[in-house]
Amino acid sequence: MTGYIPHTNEDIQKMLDVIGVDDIDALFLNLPDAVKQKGRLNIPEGRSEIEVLDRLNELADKNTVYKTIFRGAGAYNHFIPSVVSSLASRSEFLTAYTPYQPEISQGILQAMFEYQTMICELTGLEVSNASVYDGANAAAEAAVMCMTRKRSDIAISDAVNPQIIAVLKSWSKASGAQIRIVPQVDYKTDMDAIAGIMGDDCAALIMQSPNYYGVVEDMQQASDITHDLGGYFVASVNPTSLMLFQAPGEYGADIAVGEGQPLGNPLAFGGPYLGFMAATEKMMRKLPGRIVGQSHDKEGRRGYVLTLQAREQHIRRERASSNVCSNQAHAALTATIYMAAMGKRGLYDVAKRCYDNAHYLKEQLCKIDGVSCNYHPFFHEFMTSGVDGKKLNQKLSDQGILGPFEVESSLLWCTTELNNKDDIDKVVSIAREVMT
Amino acid sequence: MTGYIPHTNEDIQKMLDVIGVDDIDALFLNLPDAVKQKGRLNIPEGRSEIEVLDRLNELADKNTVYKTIFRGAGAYNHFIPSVVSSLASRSEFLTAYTPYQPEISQGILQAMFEYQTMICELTGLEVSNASVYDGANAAAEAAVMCMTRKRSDIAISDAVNPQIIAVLKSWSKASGAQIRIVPQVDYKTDMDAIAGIMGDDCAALIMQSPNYYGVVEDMQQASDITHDLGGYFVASVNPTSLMLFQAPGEYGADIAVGEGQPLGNPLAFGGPYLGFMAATEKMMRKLPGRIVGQSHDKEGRRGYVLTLQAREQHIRRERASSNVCSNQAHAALTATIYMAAMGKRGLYDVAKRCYDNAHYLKEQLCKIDGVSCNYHPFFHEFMTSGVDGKKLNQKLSDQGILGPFEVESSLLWCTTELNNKDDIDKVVSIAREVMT
Amino acid sequence: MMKLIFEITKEDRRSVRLPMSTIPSFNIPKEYARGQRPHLPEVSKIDLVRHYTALSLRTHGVDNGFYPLGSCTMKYNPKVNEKTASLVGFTNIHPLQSAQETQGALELMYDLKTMLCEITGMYDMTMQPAAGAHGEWTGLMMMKKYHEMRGDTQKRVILVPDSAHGTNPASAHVAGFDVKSIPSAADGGVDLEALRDAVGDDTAGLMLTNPNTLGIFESRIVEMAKIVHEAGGLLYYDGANLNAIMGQVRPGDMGFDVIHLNLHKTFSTPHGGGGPGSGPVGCAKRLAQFLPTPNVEKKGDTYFLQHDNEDSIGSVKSFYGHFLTLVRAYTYILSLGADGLSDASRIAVLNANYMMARLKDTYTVPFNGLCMHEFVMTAQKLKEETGISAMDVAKALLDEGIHPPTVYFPLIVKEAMMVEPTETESIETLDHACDVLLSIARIAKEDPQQLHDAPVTTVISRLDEVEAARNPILRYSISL
Amino acid sequence: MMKLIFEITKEDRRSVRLPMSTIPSFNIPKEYARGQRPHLPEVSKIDLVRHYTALSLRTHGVDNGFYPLGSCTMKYNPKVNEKTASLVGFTNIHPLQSAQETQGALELMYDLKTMLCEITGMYDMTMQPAAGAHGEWTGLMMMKKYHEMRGDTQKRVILVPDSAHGTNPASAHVAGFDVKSIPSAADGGVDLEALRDAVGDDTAGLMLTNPNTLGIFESRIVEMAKIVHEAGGLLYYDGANLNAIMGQVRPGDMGFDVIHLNLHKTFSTPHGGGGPGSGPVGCAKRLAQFLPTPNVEKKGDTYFLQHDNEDSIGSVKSFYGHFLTLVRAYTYILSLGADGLSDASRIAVLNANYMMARLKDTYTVPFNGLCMHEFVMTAQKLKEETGISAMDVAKALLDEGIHPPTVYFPLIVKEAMMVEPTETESIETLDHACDVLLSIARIAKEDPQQLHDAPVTTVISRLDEVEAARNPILRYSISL
Ligand SMILES: Cc1ncc(COP(=O)(O)O)c(C=O)c1O
Ligand SMILES: Cc1ncc(COP(=O)(O)O)c(C=O)c1O
Repeated sequence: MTGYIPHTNEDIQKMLDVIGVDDIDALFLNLPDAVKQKGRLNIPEGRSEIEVLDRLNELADKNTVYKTIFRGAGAYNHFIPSVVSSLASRSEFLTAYTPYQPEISQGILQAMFEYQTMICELTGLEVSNASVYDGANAAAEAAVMCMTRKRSDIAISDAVNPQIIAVLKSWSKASGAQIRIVPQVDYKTDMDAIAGIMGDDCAALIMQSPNYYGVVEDMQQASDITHDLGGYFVASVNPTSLMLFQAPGEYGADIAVGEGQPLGNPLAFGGPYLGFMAATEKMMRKLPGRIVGQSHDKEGRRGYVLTLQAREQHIRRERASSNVCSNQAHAALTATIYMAAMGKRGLYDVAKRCYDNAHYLKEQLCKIDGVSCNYHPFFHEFMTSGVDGKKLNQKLSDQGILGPFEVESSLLWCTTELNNKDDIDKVVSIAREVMT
Repeated sequence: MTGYIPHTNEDIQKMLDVIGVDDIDALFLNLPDAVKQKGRLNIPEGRSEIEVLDRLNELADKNTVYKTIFRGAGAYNHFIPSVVSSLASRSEFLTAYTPYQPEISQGILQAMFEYQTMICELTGLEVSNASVYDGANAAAEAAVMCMTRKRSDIAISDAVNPQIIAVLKSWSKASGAQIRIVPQVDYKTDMDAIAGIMGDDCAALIMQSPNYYGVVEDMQQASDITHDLGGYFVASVNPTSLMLFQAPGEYGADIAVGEGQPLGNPLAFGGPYLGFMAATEKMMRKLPGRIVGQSHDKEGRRGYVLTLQAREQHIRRERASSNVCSNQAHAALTATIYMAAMGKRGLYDVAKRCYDNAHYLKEQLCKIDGVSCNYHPFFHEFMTSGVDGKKLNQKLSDQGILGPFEVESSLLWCTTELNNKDDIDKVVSIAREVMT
Repeated sequence: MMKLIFEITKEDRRSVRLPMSTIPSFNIPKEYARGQRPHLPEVSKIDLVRHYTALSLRTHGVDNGFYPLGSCTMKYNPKVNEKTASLVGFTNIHPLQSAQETQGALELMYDLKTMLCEITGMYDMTMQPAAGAHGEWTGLMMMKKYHEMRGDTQKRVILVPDSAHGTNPASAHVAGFDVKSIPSAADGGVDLEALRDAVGDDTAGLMLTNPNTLGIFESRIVEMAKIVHEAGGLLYYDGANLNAIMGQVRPGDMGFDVIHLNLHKTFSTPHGGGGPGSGPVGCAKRLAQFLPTPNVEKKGDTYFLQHDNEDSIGSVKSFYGHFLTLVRAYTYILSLGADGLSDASRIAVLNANYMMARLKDTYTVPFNGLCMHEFVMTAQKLKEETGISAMDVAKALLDEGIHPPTVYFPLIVKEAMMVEPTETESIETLDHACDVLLSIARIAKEDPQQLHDAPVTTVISRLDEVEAARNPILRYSISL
Repeated sequence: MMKLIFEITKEDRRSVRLPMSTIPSFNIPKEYARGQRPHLPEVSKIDLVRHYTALSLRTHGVDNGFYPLGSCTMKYNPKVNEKTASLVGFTNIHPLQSAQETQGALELMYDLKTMLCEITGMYDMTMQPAAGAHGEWTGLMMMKKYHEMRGDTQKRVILVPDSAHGTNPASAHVAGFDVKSIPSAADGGVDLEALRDAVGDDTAGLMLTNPNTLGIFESRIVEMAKIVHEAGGLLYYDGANLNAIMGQVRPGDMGFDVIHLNLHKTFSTPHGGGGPGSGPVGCAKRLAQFLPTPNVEKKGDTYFLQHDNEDSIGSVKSFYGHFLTLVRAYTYILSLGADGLSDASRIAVLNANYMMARLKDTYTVPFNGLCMHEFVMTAQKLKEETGISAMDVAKALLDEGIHPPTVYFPLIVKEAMMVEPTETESIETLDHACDVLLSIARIAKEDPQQLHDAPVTTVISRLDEVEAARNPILRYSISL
């Protein structure tokens, strides 16, 4: 037998005897002949592990790996302590599934409970689920949570990550709800436009801060406006930034969502990442996806279970408001261990280092003749214009540096704690070269 | 606090209070002032994990890693299935020590018991210990096992790996025993010389097969001669080769030793590897190092313990014949998992592939004008002469191939299952180029 | 009692540090600054390691024992998959690097989709969806768009057999369809008459997994396809059960127009305690234009992401899917190849039939005949006779180190236990599980209380789930 | 009962395959061919994984809980060490590649030896020895050679305190010396008078660990050194206890001429269930010429292996030492730096004194005063009063998930329990262990039988060790 099959020929014979058929083909007699597969699948023969590793190494080697990265735009190059993957890759965690049997799944359940607690702490909100697919889907799920018969349209700032807007638009086609775009001015949501666009029939406003361009938005003001209009305020946030900047709970957001990748998950060409969601207690029963709750056994021992399952698809079927089944458990576990490893002070240091590095870089870049910047508050990403992005990125690449992301004719820069002064000074001097 | 220390300042204060001293310095008052260290150690300041990884990556990158290797000479480039390190690196195995408390160490004890069984199976002998430092030290320990007051000298073939001979010589300086070298003729031990050299006062003859030059020796004959002279016969063997070639037990060896590296341990610039040792039951109580035995608990459940400890240094102290304490447990565990993963047939296939590849390579090389080979039976290593090694190795290196090892003016080639026909043909054609 | 990480936290403990920096500190503008810092844990390295190691030891995975959780395909997760998925050339590439710099990643995705298309008989495929349910939604949105583009605006109904997995009706609902349930026939398959009655002008499509959730192959699939297609509807294949049919029959050949796969089931990527999964969606040619953007394409020898596609339903996810999960599935398919995949299905079916044969006299099987890769049995009779429910049987299995089957699903079978052994389990493992199940049935008669009390060897006994839902405690309250 | 891998073996099962080969098959010469193939296991991948995973779960490591095994320094093993030791640039280099191709490896070894020399106050060092005992032997062989080269052939005696670790006298014996034991004084240190009496023309040297195995610093070390040196002997430092003194006092400055280190203790490389360790040997300048070959050296910016050294004792091992273990130790030293190493020792000493302070009223401490990084307490009084021995206490600790201290060592203390908490343990962990030990002492009085029966929570209870030694079963007998 090929593959990972333990059966010897004798085993197979013995099993066929017990079943009472002559051969394995007999087990497939229900398959209509007309559609049954005739030949072999047209895919290559199975390979040995040696060959498989050769092939995968060959593919991996075809990708350019940068040690120094100044690109973010939704995926962030953070340091992941070795301990995180050592622990997360324990095979018990990897090879378990959704903890339907809590008595032999207390470990993963407790880890999820810790995750929910950490997300609540980060966002300043009261309840969290155990993750959804990614930050964009988290935003879309949040939108669904806010919709009612009367208020089904969703307003979203044009300064939100375009991928989130795109996913939200795909989602909106399901319900026919309209997506109303609140314009931006100079990379910042136009606060004055919110009321006019939302009117009194919008379910929610979704804002992102720091937004796609890195700008820290005036979330308090946007939240107040939205609430005055009777809508829900949904904040899409970068988790790292919450160590420094106002938490959604502090400015009155009803729901906070975000992309959890920065919390210990690698860039990995875009996935798997995780979407986190937190909300006020009032919205608890509208949260989609898995939720872990605390309980106790007969002996009164504390334990954890999947709870509020009445919301979920397997119970509610076509009346469920979300279809989420498998979520991002392992990515959330990784985020949990990452947050525990970094700790309160460590994660603060990361955020502050991101911040300082970005501010230093911007300060230096803006000194270069011909480079223009805006002066909104920002976290670790910012825009510059005036530089030839193609040329700059080519030069940076030659030096082993992944440069900023080109957004139309401008550049979106990002720094994290993994950039240091030498790198930054080098980038600035290359930018200076390009400008002269 | 720096490093991996969990103490807060408060903790330290509390502990000092309980101890009843004012500060930590007070705990070091017993140290004579005259010798106490005054300043800081002159080593760099501690670095963050980011910096440490940078530095270690930098060092690793300075080494040339060859994908294709035709060099052996004591360290063999075998395929190690992913499952081996996944399992061996389970942190319970890594962070445990010698199983002094069997009740919480049944896992590692059982694995060692399995290891001993596998080594017995491979060597065809009756008892095995749980590993010693490496193949060379295993040979030296075997020599010690054979020595008596009357017979203390050790004969060893000149065709044994020179590193083993070197270590044996270092060992011999301890006891003053003489090492008598049995000469080789054309890379094979001179059978006719054995009797003359050993006489009737030699404790043992140590032979290696396949020997340093790859040649499969006539171990049966050597064993018979040795026994006729009243000496012990010690066989140093390559474990992989035992899938194809006569086992030490089959030709009557009293002790078999060898380097266990080929059993799933990486090249790793020479270590850690492991020395294995097996012997006849008669010599059981002379075996050095840790030995695991089967026992049972009160309820009659089968279990494993360190046994025959009366032989060991911690009981016998200056009357112990070996000082081994820490051994190569984890390398032996790795070897155990490797042998279980490869299995009876898999390891046979590896051995046969090594063999076929080497024979094909030799056949091809010997066809080249000016290359000379000998025609002794061999496993996966063989000698050629007539080629300019420096030149050849440079050319091979340019093609990403680590060529044969230069032994004086000849070349010692090795193939394993990781070499394929394309590689071999390429090497042959490069060799042909060099010869013209 | 196992402490929470917050309960071993101590102010000022820390375990990770950053390098020194020579960059000056910049102030955070006060009006945007956070008030109180979040109370994240503060623990030492050794306590961190012990804590999560201990949690892992309170978690049962495939590596710990048999896990015949029906519909979830808990097969062996090869370690080589983890090795390839951790290659730096995969883990450390930014999703917004140029195509030129990520040819290896794109080639892998393209190769994988080509092979998955071949396995399923589909024309094209997207790798974007994050899981099975997400794939369902994606596929349904494509179906919706298809009908819309043809002006078939009345096609608002998705038909779903009553045996279907909960995600099917839920996805249809979330995709904005109305859901109509189709009853099963006496043989466990879809009732053709009922299907004929249900289809109409409003039929957007039928969602089906085949074999269905009873583990029974819908042998009338060709007729079913005809009925639905004739009504202008589309056939959606829930690929959760592909493990039964690889190399035996292809959904495309059965008449399915859209399909999602669960890479975390059939293709051996680990389930990770509940995810991440990956739910690629394949489709017939006439639906290909609706696939989400971006999709990976090849031109000459070059791979690229096609972002422009006017008719696409748009993006369903950030970036391009669960890339590292794709790496694992790709590794698996390369390892098995055509014959290996076919063998996997054949032995999966053999294993299920073997267990069924050994158990069916004790635990009733509601539908006669052979099963495919899984089967449903019921504890109903047992319950009537002894009071022992499927849940009790499940808990008793825990005490033997065996993960129970899926219980109480599918909903159409009372006291259901859905058993999916998978092909990677040996006859010895199956025999042991059968022996245990048979002995539980005996104990049910002799000493039912013992089973009501189960599990007793676990770190905790049965938990009060009602209380948990009534008074939800969803986070630890950090008191300072 | 946990099966052996041989008991789950089945003919023809296999889990690893090689690539196809187009190379012809060559015959094995009959006269050399093996008769019967060895009966290695034949198991499937999933069974292999479950088997060794299950064995790991029956093994207690530092990651599972407190492990205060005296003299073994069971400190936290950083995960980053494992990461650096698995870099392909280290794992996949052949030891017989040229120096030019292995500059990174050589630089690491050179850097490491330089730092270790600085930490110990030694002039030069070899990385070759495989473990502590191997280092002892190596150092002793150097001492032997030193005397020989000076013509001091009468120097055949190594002095060893009666508190010394068993490897010290054993190594001296194996190195061909005679061993003379030196009694301890009332304060636990070496008795100076006894030492004076013992030294003589035949004194080759004194082996000592300082702090000694009682955890007591030999404060008369300067005098001791003088006595031995004046007799023409050398001072050997058993570095197993270096964890007490890094950055506080250097063996070289105390007068030691030769030293071995246990990288697997002080320098945090994992113990691996009993090894591999690593036992570098350092020495004063006058002994450097005797170091084993090859040794790593630097010339300009280039590192190389010096194979030629006429006076060397020769090789003590294949190749150059446990390279990957060196990588881990190097990673550790870089992480901690000068202050970190000093802190490690200071906190190790603090932790030991704290535990001793909490326990000494209950478990007698045979020698008064402060201890260094470990201390020895005794259950002797407890045994007299209650019948509960050190072994019983140890087994009772197992039931609490705590690895017991080293018991019955050093030999000079009856019912000894040697406690080494290490610096990586928090006050909470120490307090918990102290509470458990104190409660065991209480139970000893109230219900000694409970302790005689311990452990009860482990997978097996106390094993019959006598029987194991009397009728040794050292391998599984494969019956076919
Ligand atoms: C039949 C069936 N369909 C769909 C799904 C949903 O897949 P996922 O959990 O990946 O969203 C499942 C998973 O349990 C399933 O069993
Ligand atoms: C004091 C002392 N010396 C020497 C040794 C021997 O070290 P190794 O086990 O590495 O050979 C030990 C180890 O237990 C020890 O504690």
